Amino acid sequence: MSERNDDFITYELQEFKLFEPLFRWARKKSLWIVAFCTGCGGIEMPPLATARYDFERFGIMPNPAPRMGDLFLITGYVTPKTLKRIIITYEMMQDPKYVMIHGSCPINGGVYWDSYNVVKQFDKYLPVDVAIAGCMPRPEAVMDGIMEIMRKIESGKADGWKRYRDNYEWYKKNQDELFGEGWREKEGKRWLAWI
Amino acid sequence: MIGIDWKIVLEVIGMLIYATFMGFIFMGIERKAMARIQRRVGPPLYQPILDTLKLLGKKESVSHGLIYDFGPVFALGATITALLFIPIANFQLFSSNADLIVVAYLLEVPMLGIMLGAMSSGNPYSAVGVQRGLLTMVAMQLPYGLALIAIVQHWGSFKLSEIVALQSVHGWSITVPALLLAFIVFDIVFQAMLGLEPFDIITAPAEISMGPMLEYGGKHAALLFTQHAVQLFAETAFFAVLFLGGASNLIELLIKQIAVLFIAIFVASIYPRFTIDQAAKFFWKWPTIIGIIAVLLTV
Amino acid sequence: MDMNEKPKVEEKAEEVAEAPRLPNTKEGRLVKAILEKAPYAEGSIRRERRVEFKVPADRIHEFLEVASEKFEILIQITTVDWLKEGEFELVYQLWSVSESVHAFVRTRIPRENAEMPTVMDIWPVAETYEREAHEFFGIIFKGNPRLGPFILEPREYEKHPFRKDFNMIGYVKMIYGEDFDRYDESKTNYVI
Amino acid sequence: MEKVEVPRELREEARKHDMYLHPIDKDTYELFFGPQHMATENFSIILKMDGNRVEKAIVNPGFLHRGFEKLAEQRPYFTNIALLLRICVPESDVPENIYSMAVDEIIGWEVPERAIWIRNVVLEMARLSAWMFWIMGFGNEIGLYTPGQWAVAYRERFLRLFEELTGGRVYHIYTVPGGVRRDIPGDHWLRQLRDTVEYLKSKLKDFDEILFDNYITFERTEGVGVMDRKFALKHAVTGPNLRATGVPYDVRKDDPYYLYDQLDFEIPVLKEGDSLARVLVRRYEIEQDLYILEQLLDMGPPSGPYMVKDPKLKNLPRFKVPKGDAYAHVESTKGDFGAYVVSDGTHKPYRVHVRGPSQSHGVTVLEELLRGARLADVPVILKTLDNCPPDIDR
Repeated sequence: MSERNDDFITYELQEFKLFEPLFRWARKKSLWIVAFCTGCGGIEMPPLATARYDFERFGIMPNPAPRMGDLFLITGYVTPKTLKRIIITYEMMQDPKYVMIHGSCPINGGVYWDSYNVVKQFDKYLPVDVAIAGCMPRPEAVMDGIMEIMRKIESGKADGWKRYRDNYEWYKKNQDELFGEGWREKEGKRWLAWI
Repeated sequence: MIGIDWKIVLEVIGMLIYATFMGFIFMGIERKAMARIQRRVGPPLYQPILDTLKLLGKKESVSHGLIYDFGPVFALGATITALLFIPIANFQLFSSNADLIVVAYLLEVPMLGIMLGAMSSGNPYSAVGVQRGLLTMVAMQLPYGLALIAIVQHWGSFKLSEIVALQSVHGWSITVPALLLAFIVFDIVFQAMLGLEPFDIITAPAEISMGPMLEYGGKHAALLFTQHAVQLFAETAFFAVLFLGGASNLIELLIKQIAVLFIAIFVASIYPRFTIDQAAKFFWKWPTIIGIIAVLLTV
Repeated sequence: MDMNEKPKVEEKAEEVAEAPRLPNTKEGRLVKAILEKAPYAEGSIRRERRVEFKVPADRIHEFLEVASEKFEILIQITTVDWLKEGEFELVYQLWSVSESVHAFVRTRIPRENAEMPTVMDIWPVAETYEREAHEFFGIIFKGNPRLGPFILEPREYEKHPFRKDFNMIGYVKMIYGEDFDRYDESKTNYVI
Repeated sequence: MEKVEVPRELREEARKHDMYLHPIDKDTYELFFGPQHMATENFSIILKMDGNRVEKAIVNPGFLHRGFEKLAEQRPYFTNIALLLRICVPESDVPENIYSMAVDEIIGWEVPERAIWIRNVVLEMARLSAWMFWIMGFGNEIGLYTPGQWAVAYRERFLRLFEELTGGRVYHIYTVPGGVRRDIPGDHWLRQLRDTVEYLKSKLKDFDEILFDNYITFERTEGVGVMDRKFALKHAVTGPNLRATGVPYDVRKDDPYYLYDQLDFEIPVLKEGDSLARVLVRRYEIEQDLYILEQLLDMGPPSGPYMVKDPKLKNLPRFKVPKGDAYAHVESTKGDFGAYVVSDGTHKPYRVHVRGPSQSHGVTVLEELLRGARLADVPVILKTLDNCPPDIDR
């Protein structure tokens, strides 16, 4: 456990090792969500942001710019067409970044378990830090998931971004199996000027 | 050889730290007050500090070259320079006979810095944001200048410390009818300077998703946040100095700054966003007319 | 198939019994007016505010042009894949705003190399419906310039997944791996 | 370890080839509007921009396609309720109702009066909560966040009532062929509903002051995205968007279902056909929906069973529906929402085709209206058409 934490720090920012607890506290308290409504779970985002649940109390707010985002909420089922965009957006986000999947569908397909156009196991393609089951998960459950991510960040266990770097070949192999070789160059080039 | 005056150096450093800190708190107040209007609890007041810290702790993976890195630094430098020209409770590092003009235009330079960086990032949304930003700047120059001319003509001085001194003798600027009009004009322009509705055309999250800020992340964004905090402090202080009689101590200044800030927040939370052409038309219509009346009244 | 015989049976009964009854209702008048202009079609009334036409596939464009005078809105184009008969049934669903009547215009085309004329020139919105029908069933609408992958990605588009002979479970296993089967406890039946 | 970020050489190459603004010719560039964008909800529009104007817009849907209609063919009739309601997320009762109505018609069931009353109340509540959601969406697009925040908080009141009635917040799985799944919890629920309606009625003027009567809202929407009556009919525009062009077509009046022929309400119609007209029509419809709910509450639930009595219902998974087909549609907040169900006599539907209103609003109409619009008008047009991407993709 402690060994893993040390590794985490050295990997991350050697020059700021001293301030690491401070940064962790700041990261925990200021999770910006990438505004990408990937599925029907997006409908529970406005209630979360408004009077009854109000996640801005905890410093969480949606941000349209993926470069500034920390938390990627996969809100509901993911189709292959969306997954391409999700992967590109995820790679645009800057480390450290966290992924929370929201609802049963990204976990195992949910009600769309036999659909030809829904990705069944999301964690094959991108690393996941916290998963919330249910369809639709209640806002309380989402808040609970976010608290879980906060706890994980504080203890240094939210290391999805690091796993993605370490096991990039494996993730890339799965992605290529689904989309075919060279999909980034072929299609990503059209979406993003700098790819 | 001129010896370094350590007292001034310490004062400058202290002032910068104070301004940055208070600027962050102002940003927190902005978010908190908006949340209260929207019937929410809202984030804690120190939330922007946490955001900036977090952004500082991020690993930067992309850079778009030297200009991209230089933009935020340029913006921050210009803001700090502007701050040092403003008389903040008897402290003013730089002073010249025409520091009003200097401050007024130094406060617009940061925008150019951001634009510089955003343009070199190559994102089309950023490019659209930059175009909008430049057009807004052009549009607001006229009423902005008119309001300043009214102030200068009435008090007969380009020197900020003199304007403060005169106000302490003759009463605040807004008690003069002509300058009250100038105050209204300045307040409308102020909304655009802070990038709040109805003039948040530059960032417009639903249209161009943050515009120039879209490509910035990590440490660049942290620098821009710091810059925004200092600028918020400097602009509110400038406003308070010009129209609310300046201040003799920091507490008085703080109260006036927060009062100014709250006007901006209330306006921002009840008005939607203009489009860029409507904003330009708007600026050249009512604020300009009121500004001309204010100038004519002060002659 | 019984499904398609049913309206025919009704019709035969209606032709005898309904002929004097047609003018009484607005539906009856509407069907009569259209059938006068398009004698090749068969028309019937299903219930209040629902009428039905059966049109041969080669005259569908002609018929819809006639019908579009009364029926302003093309609500949707439904394709039904009758696998056993080797036919696609296209149901053009029309709505008349002035008369408040919904019409099914049915036509049948063979399943192999299915081709239809486009009705984009009558209702521009048909472009979307036809793109969809093309994508999911592989029907080619001649004259529609935008046929091709629309909602699906090219790989699924080639399979035309809504066809009845598209083996969904097999395809899903091929694409996403085999480790998600949902059997009951004895592993005999799929649980849905 | 392979680096995740884009290698510098590729970026340099992109710079060399001047791919930065995707130049098509001298002044135009391509802008990808969505799916990662605040305004579009996982829906993408490719805009060919000429300066600030849209020269051409190409809609690229399909990010939410799950193959509902194919899945519905694999599942028994009653299980499909839990599947099909996911087509329209903001008002999930609409797909439940149209599917149930169509199946009822095929079987020939007379749905009990009490069930009809409950279904009608549920539909109207769904409409109101969808309106509240729309206020948020529209406010956010034009940069006014305050009314949206209030509206979503008011929507929570309806969700709470839904929760007590059905057990679900967003997805209710409540209306089933033959009636509804459970009875009304009790009189206190009706009282609470009436209180909520009264409360919302008293709050409507707040929205007027801040959003619908705002000078800048008028500026932003007037003359934006204009369509005329003929265009709207040819493009199968329905719902409030059609009524904003002067056609008084409302399914509730023209093809009355449930209790609508006994209710007294008006259809707001405006002639201008621009975004402002669409906004105002929706504003008046909120009022009418509150009025309808009040009438329904005055009427009170009829006594009797809430589900048909049929011995076949004992074995739901094997429940067989006779051969036939039926089309049923209701008026949702977005427009005419219809379902066409074909049965071949087995326990699974042979074909289910759902017609979402955004199928026409979100593709051809949107492409036509966006041509020549300013970039800032794109979200306004999107939201005043009330485009709902899952309708298109399904």
